[in-house]
Amino acid sequence: MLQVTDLACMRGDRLLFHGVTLNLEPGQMLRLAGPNGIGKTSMLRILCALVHPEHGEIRWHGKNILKEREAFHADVLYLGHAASLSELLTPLENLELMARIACHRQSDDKACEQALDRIGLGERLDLPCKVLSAGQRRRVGLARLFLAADKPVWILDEPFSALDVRAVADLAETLDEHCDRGGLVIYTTHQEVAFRTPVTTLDLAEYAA
Amino acid sequence: MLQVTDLACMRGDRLLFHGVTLNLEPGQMLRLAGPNGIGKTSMLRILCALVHPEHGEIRWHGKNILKEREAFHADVLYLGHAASLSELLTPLENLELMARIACHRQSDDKACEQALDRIGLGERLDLPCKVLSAGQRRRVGLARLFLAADKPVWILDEPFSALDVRAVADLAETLDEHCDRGGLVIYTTHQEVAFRTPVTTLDLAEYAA
Amino acid sequence: MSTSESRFNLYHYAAPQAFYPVAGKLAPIFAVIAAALTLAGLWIGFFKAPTDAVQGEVYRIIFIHVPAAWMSMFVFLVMAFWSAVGLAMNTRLSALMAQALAPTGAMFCFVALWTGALWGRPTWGAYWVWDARLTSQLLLLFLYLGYMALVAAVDDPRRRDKAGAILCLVGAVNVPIIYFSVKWWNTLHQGASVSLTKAPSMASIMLSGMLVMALAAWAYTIAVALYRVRVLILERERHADWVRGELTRLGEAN
Amino acid sequence: MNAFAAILRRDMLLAWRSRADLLISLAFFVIVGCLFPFGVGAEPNQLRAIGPGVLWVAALLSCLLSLHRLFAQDYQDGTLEQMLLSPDPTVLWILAKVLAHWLTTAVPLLLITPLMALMFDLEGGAIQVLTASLAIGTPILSLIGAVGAALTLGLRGGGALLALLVLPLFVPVLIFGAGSVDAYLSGTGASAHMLLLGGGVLGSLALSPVACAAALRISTE
Amino acid sequence: MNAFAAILRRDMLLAWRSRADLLISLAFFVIVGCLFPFGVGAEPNQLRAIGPGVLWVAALLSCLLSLHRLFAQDYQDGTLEQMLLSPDPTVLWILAKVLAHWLTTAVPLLLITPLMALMFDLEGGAIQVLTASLAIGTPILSLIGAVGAALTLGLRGGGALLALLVLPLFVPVLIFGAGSVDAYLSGTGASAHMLLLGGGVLGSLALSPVACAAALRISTE
Amino acid sequence: MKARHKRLTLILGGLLLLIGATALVLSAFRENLVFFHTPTEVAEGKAPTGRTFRIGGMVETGSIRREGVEVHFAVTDTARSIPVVYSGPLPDLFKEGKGAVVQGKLGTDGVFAASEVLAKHDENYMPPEAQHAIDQAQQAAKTVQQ
Ligand code: HEM
Ligand SMILES: Nc1ncnc2c1ncn2[C@@H]1O[C@H](COP(=O)(O)OP(=O)(O)OP(=O)(O)O)[C@@H](O)[C@H]1O
Ligand SMILES: Nc1ncnc2c1ncn2[C@@H]1O[C@H](COP(=O)(O)OP(=O)(O)OP(=O)(O)O)[C@@H](O)[C@H]1O
Ligand SMILES: [Mg+2]
Ligand SMILES: [Mg+2]
Repeated sequence: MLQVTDLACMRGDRLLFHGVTLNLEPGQMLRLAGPNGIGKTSMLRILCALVHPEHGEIRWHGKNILKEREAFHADVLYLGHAASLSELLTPLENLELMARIACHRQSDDKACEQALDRIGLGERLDLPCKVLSAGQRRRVGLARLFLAADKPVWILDEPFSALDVRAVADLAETLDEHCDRGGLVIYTTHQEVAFRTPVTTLDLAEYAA
Repeated sequence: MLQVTDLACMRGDRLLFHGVTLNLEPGQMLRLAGPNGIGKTSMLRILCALVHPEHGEIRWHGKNILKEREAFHADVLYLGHAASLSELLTPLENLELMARIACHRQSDDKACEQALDRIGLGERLDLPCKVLSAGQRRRVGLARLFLAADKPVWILDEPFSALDVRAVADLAETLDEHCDRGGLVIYTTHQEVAFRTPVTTLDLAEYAA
Repeated sequence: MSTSESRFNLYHYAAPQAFYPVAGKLAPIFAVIAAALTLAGLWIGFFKAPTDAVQGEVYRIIFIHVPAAWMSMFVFLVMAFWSAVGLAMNTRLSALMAQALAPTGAMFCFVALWTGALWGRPTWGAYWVWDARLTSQLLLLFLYLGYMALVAAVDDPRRRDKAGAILCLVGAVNVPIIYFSVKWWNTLHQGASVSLTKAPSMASIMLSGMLVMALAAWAYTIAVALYRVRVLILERERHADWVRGELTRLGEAN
Repeated sequence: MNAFAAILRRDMLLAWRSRADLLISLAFFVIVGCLFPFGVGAEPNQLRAIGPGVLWVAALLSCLLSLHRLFAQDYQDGTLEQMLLSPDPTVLWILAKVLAHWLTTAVPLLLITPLMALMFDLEGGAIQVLTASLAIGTPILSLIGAVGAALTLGLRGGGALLALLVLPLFVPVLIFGAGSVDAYLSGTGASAHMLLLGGGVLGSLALSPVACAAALRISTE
Repeated sequence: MNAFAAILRRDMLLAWRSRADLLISLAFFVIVGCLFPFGVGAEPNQLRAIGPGVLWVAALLSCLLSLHRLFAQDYQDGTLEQMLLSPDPTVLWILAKVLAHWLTTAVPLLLITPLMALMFDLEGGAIQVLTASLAIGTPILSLIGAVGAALTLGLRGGGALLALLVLPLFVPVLIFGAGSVDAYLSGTGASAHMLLLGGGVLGSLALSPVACAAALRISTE
Repeated sequence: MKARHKRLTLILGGLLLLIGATALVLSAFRENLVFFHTPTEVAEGKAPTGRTFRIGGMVETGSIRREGVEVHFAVTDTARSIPVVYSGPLPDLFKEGKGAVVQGKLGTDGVFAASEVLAKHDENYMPPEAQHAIDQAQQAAKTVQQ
């Protein structure tokens, strides 16, 4: 489904990793591992076509993602380090905007409210995101997961950071469900989190230059 | 040493917690716990006199910290959620600036370089902080700990987030050492981290309004 | 780490709550005084006071222009006073007082500018000149507008109070400049007719009309400020029990 | 069109959220306009001569001040990344952002321009020409400015030098915009100037979103 | 003094790292200045009459444009918080920041002012007076502006709100600054204006850091 | 203690600055900052030549003379007087013996060509009868003096 061939990534004049070859199938869960600064975030951004790789290519259903960018983006959900929130908008408004931009199947008020409720922000709907706590901001972004069941590929950069223990368990369950329904999850984290789905780990340190 | 009396915190028109009374002694390690949004960050900011509490007072060596702000700040090191880095400066320049501002005893080039080396950024000295990875940015901030042995109070907001497993263990050891030499550490985290020093936990959920 | 019983009382600053009913009682009284004085002042000004020897009838703008100009400066000083009190003593009510006064001050400032311009045309021969008095008065209007914009732009109540207070204190330097501008510089605007240091250079009946109007402006300002501060108090303390009670009472009254 | 509508709506909402904001940028325009009489002195003939130029400069500045915010916020909080990941064409939502920018900053200025022009003692016909030139000229500023804003995102050195090139691009707009009033007053008629400005709008409408999209991709890489 | 020196050094370093920003505000000054001969028509008498005013307005605006950057970046990345936690007196490092702002934005303008003044056909003595008035007047702008920047930190529409707040306080500076050249040309001599500006510098030097410190504490709360 | 020391120095420094500021401002006011120049200043050559400026003073009694659209009059500060020529509407309060501020250029012939004339009145307000009484009193005083 998602084929990565001989991928290499360079930042500045430093080669971060090279020779990464992968073949990811539906229902799989891939964890990118490795110490700080090894290139996990860089790799995720390459995987969703935000950054050009130094070498190698990525094919989605056989098509190069850089060439068929818009078609690929219709199938991908990416949550980066940053929360992607407009400080002055409420969680609901932010979520709706994101859902619309990403063309999620469900993006109406109702669905968004439910998603926020499930992520545990039900009562904070009318505050601007600026005043939310670190964990609450993270949750607003994560609420998109409940609207994006139709996007097969989820790419998540440290989704567990700033979350409290309850929320970590809930999120793990959500990711498991996505794999159950045939989705593909690629994520990074430095925490140990337990999943039902078997996790493939790619240790980038092995590919470091 | 640090006495907190009947502290209450209000954000917007919401009372976050109230009635927190504490007495912290040298060598103690205090963990603020509680779910996302309960008010941990807010409490830390009150503890270092960045925010006025709604009620109650905090005394350091018997003196109200809001009245004797400068004397108190000479004894405190605070690392917040945000990394406090200037994107365009190198780690070394950033660290030096912070050390100077905070009037750390050691703030010369040499000491800063050593500190960065100990935190594992030895080879990244000439890059602007903008291009560093999340964990590396965090480390630049944490490097200050090695320069601040003379500041008795360390207040750390989620210091472990974004760090890899090795770094987490190292940091825990550093905090332990600070307690050993009679320092006081107040921190929050959602991860489980093992310390040598016995940790007092204050669950803010018990004081929630 | 004791979970000691908290003596914490959320709305322990009783001042706004205590002041609310007082303001409610005083406001109508001042409103009535203002109305009465205005009528009296206008009557003196337009029927009793004689024509001016130089300017003829047009000088009667004085009965509006001067009280408005005085008030516009004075209100800013009062706002600065409340701001200083608020910053120094950390009382909530004082910032609310300053905020309640601002629109009235801006209104008077605008009126002074407007009537001054209208008056300038027939007397000086120009609506507007850039002399020191007129320029500094225009700046006062901008300061009022800036204050109101700043207060409106800040969401957090505590920050709003303090930010407004600082602007107020900084802006207050303009007021003495307005007042003394006619002394310090050659201006087209006339010098003071009434001052503490010399006898008024004005027929006494004219003077009394002007003073009555000035008192009316005072009473009006106080009344409006009290009404407005009541609204601000309700808004600020909307989660307190007593406000809920008050709101239901108001709701039933309608 | 999903992203276009959503982003237009969001940007308008952000502007609406702080209703005072529109008033503030208006006040800025007014105050900058008032500054020139302070600095230059207030002789009516002189005021009349510099009036159109001053108002054009004031409009340009107020546009410039707000342009800075066009992408910066979205870039910093990561929203821009998400927009670039949208399955909808990039140029579409860039147009949405530029349109929202123009609607919230330029249109209020247009409404108050006649009043300001009166302050500078301009006469009726000149006021109409001035307002028209602003109405046609300001979209060019927003469009060109967007490219500059995209280029200056996060880049420094070479990229920011390119941004310097954008400021000079504003100058022709200014010259023709302010010049149109002079042309009208001198009796030659302003239509040539207006046509030029109109051409500018169409040209920049065609080119700037594409350039902007490319610039954004580079800036976020 | 630890913090003062460190922050001054850092801000200068940052300015150097992002030289393009400096160039932009310099370019802005030059462009606003150059625009007038275009917009107003190049009649020497008129140019000479409006020259000092235009250059003063341009300098004021270019200062205003850079003011919002004074604390914004530090606020967003949390450095400001750390500065507020410094054991050194707050007013000291605020002075360092303001000084750095003045050195990096106003001084380049001062250096280029004589050139610009030649464009407006001013004569030697007038150029000297103009440059001197700018040299004494711009620190006031930076000092007062810092208070405005601190007050509007993190507010939406910050740039425009900032302009609205500080412009009334800038206007007297502008009047006396531009007025000094007139006074010189009219033969009365500019010394009274200079003395007033000097008084303004000392007064704002005494008051503005205190107000600024208070404003920063509120804004970061 | 050290912190208190620092604070004291800062407060002292601030006070010194403020004192300096007041001193400068006060000495500035001893020089003149003007909306208009007086005829004496003009006569002494303190006013600009070849540029627009304003002169202020009294309209000299008996000096107003109309020639077609042009009005000729003189502005005086009792010591000196400057002849002025102007064409255009005059404010109602423009009268002989009353204050006026005129804007324009001083010609080489010593005649001030005005582009704008403003009336300046003083701070006295009184009914016509009182004014009349005062005028008469002054007249009487003058006669007595003579
Ligand atoms: C737009 C134009 C004008 C503005 C902004 C203005 C502003 C002011 C201000 C601020 C004051 C109060 C200051 C004080 O008490 O000394 C004042 C007072 C006064 N103004 Fe005006 N004025 C304007 C035009 C005029 C005109 C055209 C006249 C008369 C022809 C006039 C006559 C007076 C008088 C009589 C006072 C009272 C002075 C006193 O007794 O203290 N003003 N004006
Ligand atoms: N211009 C450059 N020159 C040299 N190295 C660079 C440059 N830009 C980025 N890098 C390096 O590239 C790496 C980027 O790492 P990335 O953010 O992908 O790490 P990561 O694996 O996500 O780390 P973390 O666990 O801390 O999030 C960093 O080590 C950074 O120092
Ligand atoms: N203006 C406001 N009105 C109501 N609630 C507010 C306002 N501002 C902040 N809050 C709330 O105050 C709380 C601040 O929490 P704080 O950042 O201290 O949480 P935290 O315990 O650090 O959480 P986390 O674990 O997510 O970091 C949040 O719940 C936030 O929603
Ligand atoms: Mg990463
Ligand atoms: Mg937190």
